[in-house]
Amino acid sequence: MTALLDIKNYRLDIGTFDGPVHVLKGINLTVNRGDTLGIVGESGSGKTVLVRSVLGIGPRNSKVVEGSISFDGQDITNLPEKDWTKIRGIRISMIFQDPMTYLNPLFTIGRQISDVIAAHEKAAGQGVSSKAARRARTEELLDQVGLPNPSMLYSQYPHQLSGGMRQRILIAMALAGKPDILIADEPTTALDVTVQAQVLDLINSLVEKLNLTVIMISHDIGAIATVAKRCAVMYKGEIVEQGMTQDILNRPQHEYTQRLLAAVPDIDVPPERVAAEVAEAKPAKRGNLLEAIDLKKVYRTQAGADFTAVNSISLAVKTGEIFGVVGESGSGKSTLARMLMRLIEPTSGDIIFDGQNISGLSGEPLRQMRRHMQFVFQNPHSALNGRHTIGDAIGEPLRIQTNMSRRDIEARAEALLDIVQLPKMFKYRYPHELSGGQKQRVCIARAIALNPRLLILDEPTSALDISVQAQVLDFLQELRSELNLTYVFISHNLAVIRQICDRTIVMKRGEIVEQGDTEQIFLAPREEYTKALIESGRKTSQAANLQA
Amino acid sequence: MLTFAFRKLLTLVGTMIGIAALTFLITNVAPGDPARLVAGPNATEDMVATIRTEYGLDKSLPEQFIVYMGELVRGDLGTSIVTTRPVLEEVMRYAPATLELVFVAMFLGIVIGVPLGMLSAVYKDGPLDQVTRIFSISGVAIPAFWFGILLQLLFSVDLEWLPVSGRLPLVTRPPEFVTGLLLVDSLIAGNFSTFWTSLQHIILPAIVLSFPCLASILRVNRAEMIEVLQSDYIVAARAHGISSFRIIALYALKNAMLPTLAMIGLRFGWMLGSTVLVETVFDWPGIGLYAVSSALSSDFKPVVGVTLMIGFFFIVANTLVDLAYAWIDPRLRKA
Amino acid sequence: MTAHPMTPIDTPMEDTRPLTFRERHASQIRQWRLYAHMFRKSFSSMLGLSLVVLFLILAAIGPLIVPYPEAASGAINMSAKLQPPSSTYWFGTDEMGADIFSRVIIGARTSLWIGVVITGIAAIVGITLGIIAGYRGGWVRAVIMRVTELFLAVPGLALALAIVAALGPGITNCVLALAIVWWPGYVRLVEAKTLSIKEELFIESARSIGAKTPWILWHHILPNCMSPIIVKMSMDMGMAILSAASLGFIGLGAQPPSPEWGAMISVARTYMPDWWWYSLFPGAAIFLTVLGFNLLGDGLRDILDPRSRDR
Amino acid sequence: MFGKIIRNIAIAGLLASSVLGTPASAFERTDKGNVIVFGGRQAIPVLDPHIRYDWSTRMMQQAVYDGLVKYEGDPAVIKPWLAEKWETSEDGKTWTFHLVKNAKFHNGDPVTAEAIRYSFERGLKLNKGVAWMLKDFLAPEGISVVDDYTVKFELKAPYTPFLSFLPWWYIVNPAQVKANEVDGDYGQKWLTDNEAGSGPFKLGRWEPNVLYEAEAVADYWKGWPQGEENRPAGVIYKIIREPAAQKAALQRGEADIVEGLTPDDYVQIARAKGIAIEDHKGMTTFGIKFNTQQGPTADINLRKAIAYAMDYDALIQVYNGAASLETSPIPDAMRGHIDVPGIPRQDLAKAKEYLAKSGYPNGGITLPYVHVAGLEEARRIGLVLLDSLKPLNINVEIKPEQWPNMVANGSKVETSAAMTSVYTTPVSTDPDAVAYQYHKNSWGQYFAMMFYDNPKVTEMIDKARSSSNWDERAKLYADIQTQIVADQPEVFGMLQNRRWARRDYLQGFQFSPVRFTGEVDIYPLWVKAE
Repeated sequence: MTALLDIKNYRLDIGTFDGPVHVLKGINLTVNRGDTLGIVGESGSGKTVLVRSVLGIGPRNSKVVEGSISFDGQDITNLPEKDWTKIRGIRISMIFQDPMTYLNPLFTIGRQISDVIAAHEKAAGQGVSSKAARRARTEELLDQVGLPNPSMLYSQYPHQLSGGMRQRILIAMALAGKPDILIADEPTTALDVTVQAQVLDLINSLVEKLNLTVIMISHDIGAIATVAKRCAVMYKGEIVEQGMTQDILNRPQHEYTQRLLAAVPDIDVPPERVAAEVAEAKPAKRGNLLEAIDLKKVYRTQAGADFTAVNSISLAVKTGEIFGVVGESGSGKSTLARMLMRLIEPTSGDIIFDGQNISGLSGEPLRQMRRHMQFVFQNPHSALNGRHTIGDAIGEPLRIQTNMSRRDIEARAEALLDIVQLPKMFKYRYPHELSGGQKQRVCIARAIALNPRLLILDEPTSALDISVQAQVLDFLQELRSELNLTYVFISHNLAVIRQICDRTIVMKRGEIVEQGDTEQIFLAPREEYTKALIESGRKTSQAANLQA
Repeated sequence: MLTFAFRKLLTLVGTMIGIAALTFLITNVAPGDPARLVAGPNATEDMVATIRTEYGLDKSLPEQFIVYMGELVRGDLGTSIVTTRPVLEEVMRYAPATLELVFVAMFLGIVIGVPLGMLSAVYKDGPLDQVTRIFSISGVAIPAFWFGILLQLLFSVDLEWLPVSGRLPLVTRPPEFVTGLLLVDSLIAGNFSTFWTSLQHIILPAIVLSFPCLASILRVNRAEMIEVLQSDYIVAARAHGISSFRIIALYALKNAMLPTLAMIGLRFGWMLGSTVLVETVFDWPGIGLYAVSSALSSDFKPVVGVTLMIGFFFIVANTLVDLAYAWIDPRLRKA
Repeated sequence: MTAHPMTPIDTPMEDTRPLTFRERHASQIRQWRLYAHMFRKSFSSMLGLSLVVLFLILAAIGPLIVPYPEAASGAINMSAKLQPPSSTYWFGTDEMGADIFSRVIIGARTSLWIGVVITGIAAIVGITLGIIAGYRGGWVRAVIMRVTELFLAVPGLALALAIVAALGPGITNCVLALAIVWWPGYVRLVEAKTLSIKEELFIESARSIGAKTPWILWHHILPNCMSPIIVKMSMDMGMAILSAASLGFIGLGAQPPSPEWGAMISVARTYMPDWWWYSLFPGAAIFLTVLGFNLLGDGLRDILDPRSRDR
Repeated sequence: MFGKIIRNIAIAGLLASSVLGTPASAFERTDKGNVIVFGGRQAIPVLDPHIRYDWSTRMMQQAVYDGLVKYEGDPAVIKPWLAEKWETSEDGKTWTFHLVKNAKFHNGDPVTAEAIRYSFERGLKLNKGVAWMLKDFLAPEGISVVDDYTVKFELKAPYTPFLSFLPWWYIVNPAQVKANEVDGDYGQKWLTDNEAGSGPFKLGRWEPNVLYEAEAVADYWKGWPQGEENRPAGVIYKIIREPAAQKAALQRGEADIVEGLTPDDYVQIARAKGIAIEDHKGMTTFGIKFNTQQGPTADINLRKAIAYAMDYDALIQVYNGAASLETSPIPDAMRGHIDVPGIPRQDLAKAKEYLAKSGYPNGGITLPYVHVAGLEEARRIGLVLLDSLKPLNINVEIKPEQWPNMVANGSKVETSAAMTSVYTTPVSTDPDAVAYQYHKNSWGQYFAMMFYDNPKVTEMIDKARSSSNWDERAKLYADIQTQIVADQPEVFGMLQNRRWARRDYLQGFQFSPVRFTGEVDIYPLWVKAE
């Protein structure tokens, strides 16, 4: 039996102003009928370019330098556009990462799917079937991906549906042509934890029911392990390791794979190192650095209704601890964090920092207060002004809050770069020239420039790759002990929370569901919601599959 | 929905009053004395004074303003001092000609601009794109009055294909008034030769008027098409095997039409403003020409009236664009 | 750094060699080279740049190179009126016997002045109001935007016509009128841009370190608004010249003997078609200048606006 | 309805090919006969004869209305019209007119003495338009109906030029006007675009700002001079604003006669086949009026210096020769005109001599020159002036103004510019019409922007206008002319020729200098078919 998909020594360059970039460097990959192959890699590894090349929708300005891709015995490396219509979407189809942007917002679900069906029928040379027939087929597909009430969905628009439903619709579209190969490009990344698990379940059940051949790419090893029997690890345009998923997870051969696996925070592993440290510090007398009393934020929606983002939250952060806030998107954790900083005005309630009520401050006193508490934002890509050099960005708090001379600020900026382990040369660079992890370090350097006492970290690692995330988390902990900082750490990732937080609150719809010692919460959750949260986190975590 | 419509209406009325106040004040700060113009060259002071009193020009500016706003609220745009007729009546008489011209120009702009924009987006950076780029920017850059004169010389004087100016030949009686748009009225009346001659008359001014509009529709459509074609859902549509033609002509175009529509609304107002030039060159008896001739005789009530009217049409056009937006974009239907 | 001591980890610089200019500014140099590269690739952008450069050169040295510089100040030579283009009079002569070539070339300076003043006033007023409206929000924004919308609800040319008609014809009034109708465009552009930038994390970040509003406006919002502003200003240079010429054509703009192109056409149109050169050359001058600024602006948009950037 | 429209579009498309490129016809032919097309630049906003007059308005008024008398010919002569004869009393205060018996209004009503009385009363009471001509001498009560066909005017004081104004007082039908009266407005609203006249034409299509049609009255009471068989079916006055478009329209035969081409156009179009130029010496004087009361130009030596520096030949060249220099303030075609000896001509030596005597011996001043915005020739004369004054080191700032603004500024000494260019067309052939411009009572009027004040001249003007002895008047006017020239209140410019370009088949053109620029008596026009 010949391989269904055979990629041989495939090399691809993308031409840029700075010369060609070698995106894929000699990829060799075979997929047989019935295979489920996972490709793991972090951003920039070339995995998306690879699978898009298989569909003939690779990036512009790209050039195949060497090698070939053949599908079912046919060489499709440089297939003309008109021949692609017989393959694309019919024999090979694809589901995409972000279900919102991949559905056309202006057309109904039914229209989009039945158009795909019509296109396939046309490509197959048979006449396009009637509208009613296509509708029936569409509803059948919608039913197949587990969507309720297909006939109503048919005339709905993408914006009326939830993220999970949209992802199911994309899957339905991909299945419309009864494809030989289904490529899934990060199908769960943009979804909430609980929804992720459902979508992975769906893919698994479809593989079983329809005997699909699946190539799934993801940065999330847990997700790969859930679906794929075989697995390939990509790093900087190369496949560094491939084999059975179980083998790779248990006995990674390549140094990168090992590093990657080690970096994945495990929800079920108690954080020994951190726990030890905390235990050590415990005897010291610790007062409350930050307190929030009955904080509330109510937004008025355009329709005129009130929407309570944060409802009567009280909390106390002790000096020197890492205080975790965990919750799904929409739970109000970001609003809470910004209120603590007075970046958003609370509707009611008090914030007490170091014994001083700061909720009534404004103007100069507020500005003065700001040097003691700093914020690190979720997305380092937009938290830095693209027009300022790194040196300017780090020096900015100093220029605003102190009257240090220009030279002193320069020197201090260099010192700060040192602290965050970046070369001094970087002060002349611009943000877009830095990687995500480097940018987040710059953000941290900026935050600690004024020697604050409290850092509020709003999902500081969620925009970063896993290996980078691990580095940043380690670095944050080092920094805390070096500079005697107190953290409020906000995350949706339970594993990360467990790894570093001393105490944690769990939030849902603006309210605290559960709070207490982190370990306690993880070992013996009291509330149903917390349990469900931990369970779905576990499902996508690597450990679950290793044990399976 | 009702409150939405009501709010829209309220804004419209507010804007109209604002425009009226704005133009009235702007046009009345100057020392011009229209009464003297209409009184005639030899008129004595007391004759000029008669006319001033008749038109309330002897009152102080704030008083005149209050009177004017009072009349305006009652739907009265005042009286032209030169023609002695109510401004509203005159504007209504000239408006159809202008609207007809603008509609035809807009039609040309859309049917040429949208496909060309689409093509140059698809063949981005190709020779066609470069040609349309220079063509479209020329459209914005070319002085309408100059271009109009050149076209007149070429098509009317040299080639004698098209009439020089006006809406109809002299002896042709306009068809029975239904809409005031000659092209439509003549068809309703079944009078084809009138239809044909009025088409011949409208074609040159419409081309001149549509050229800059065509250009910006083309540019916007191109830019949006390029962006839409790079968007995720187009990539997805390709991946699902939908043909390129269908993707471009249906999927991408519909998405790109949204900003294009906004541009069309904007250009509609711009066109109304440009009629002051084009109508002057082509002797097109519309509100633009009326405004120019009134402005040149310091007869300001008509100028304010025309400005208001243009503002009104502009707001109406933009409201239509809003509705079209909601019609195309399901996300806006429920607010 | 008064209240807090330096951080303990204050390591000395390991490499004391001062960086060269090239090294320090490698990022900017690369950026500019990329811009230049992209710009050069586009024929139309280069055409626009050439036209604008030519226009600027003529505006700078025009009076020095023309054969009859006195033609611009109203010298007449009735015996040589309405001569067709020849080796003596490259673009022919006008109805008073003045050399059209000289007048057209010297007119570049008038046009440059018109463009710069209108665009300059409009941009300064518009950017200031726009940035305030966008950042402050609330009633300040409501007031500014209401007024802006009011102006935008009336086509600029119609409003400018009314203003000049009231103020009386003349180049100063014409420029003033156009500046009055021109600024709202900037308000809308800058306000929209500010609104979106305001939501960016780096603004929140600046606030979190205690930056005051003027600092944020000047250091964060304005630089990020600059690309579309530069593009708009480039295009507006052309459009302002065109609008002034349009008013001149109606008879409300620049007045003789000032060598303004629109006013020249206004006179020249009565000499069509038999003395075609009279209106052709000033018209072509307007056209090429406006075309140049627009092509330049379009080219700038391509390289400055990341939306249309490929890589 | 839409289905119908769409079907019709399809049929129109089929017809299209056959109609494309229809050659433009000459004069417009209708089933009733030929329609002459007059292309003009100026609209006719108000037709009411007692409200407004300017050349285009009066041309149409003359077409649809009759006056008691009418100006005809060159030089202009007053001809009996509705009045077949008239007599004046000894003291010159009472005028009695006897009307023709066959005249009738377009609705069939006879033109009676009461109609005459009503029309004059209406004109005086409305106090607009023509009222200024008579209101100082005639009160509404002074008009009386003697019998159905006799009307009597009793003036407040003897006023010799009385008759010379009567051609511009048109007679309206009182019955029609009263029937359309609204709120005692004397039918103003209705007469704006309707007529109640007895003239050779009645109104046809009336599309303001586009075209105005006059249809010939078949049985006009006075008959048609070109003969009933030749008379046109009507005349269309079409607005063509651009000279270039006018020229094109004439060349293509879309218009049969046009006015307002540029001087160069006339020269050029004269060579075209089938086109004739009407070129007549007019009565419109052009002067650059100095503000003699205030500013540098209050200095007579400076005024003289400027007058001697002026390049008069260039004035003629501006009109391509179609003009003649003024030899006196009073135009040549007017009775009482003399060639004033020593009227300044360009003489730089003399100019410098006068300048040396003035308060600005070295020049170095900038004087404004105001002209009506859009008046092409006035602008060009400004350029000539600018060039002429360069040797005196006097700079000229050319300032176009809207007519009302210019007049408003020129109505007061304080706001009047140093130099203002003014074209003046006297409304009658009596020399008083010009001389009175230099009377102190005229201050504030546009033609008196020089604020000329010479008590001697004022006195002579008063004397001349009340005298009924022509010899005495002629002598007085000669002295007046000489004295005015000596005082140099203005640069005496030129009399521009009146010109029209017409198709050569257009016959019956009669020029009369007393009509305004552009104004044509359309009554005798006809088309000679080949």
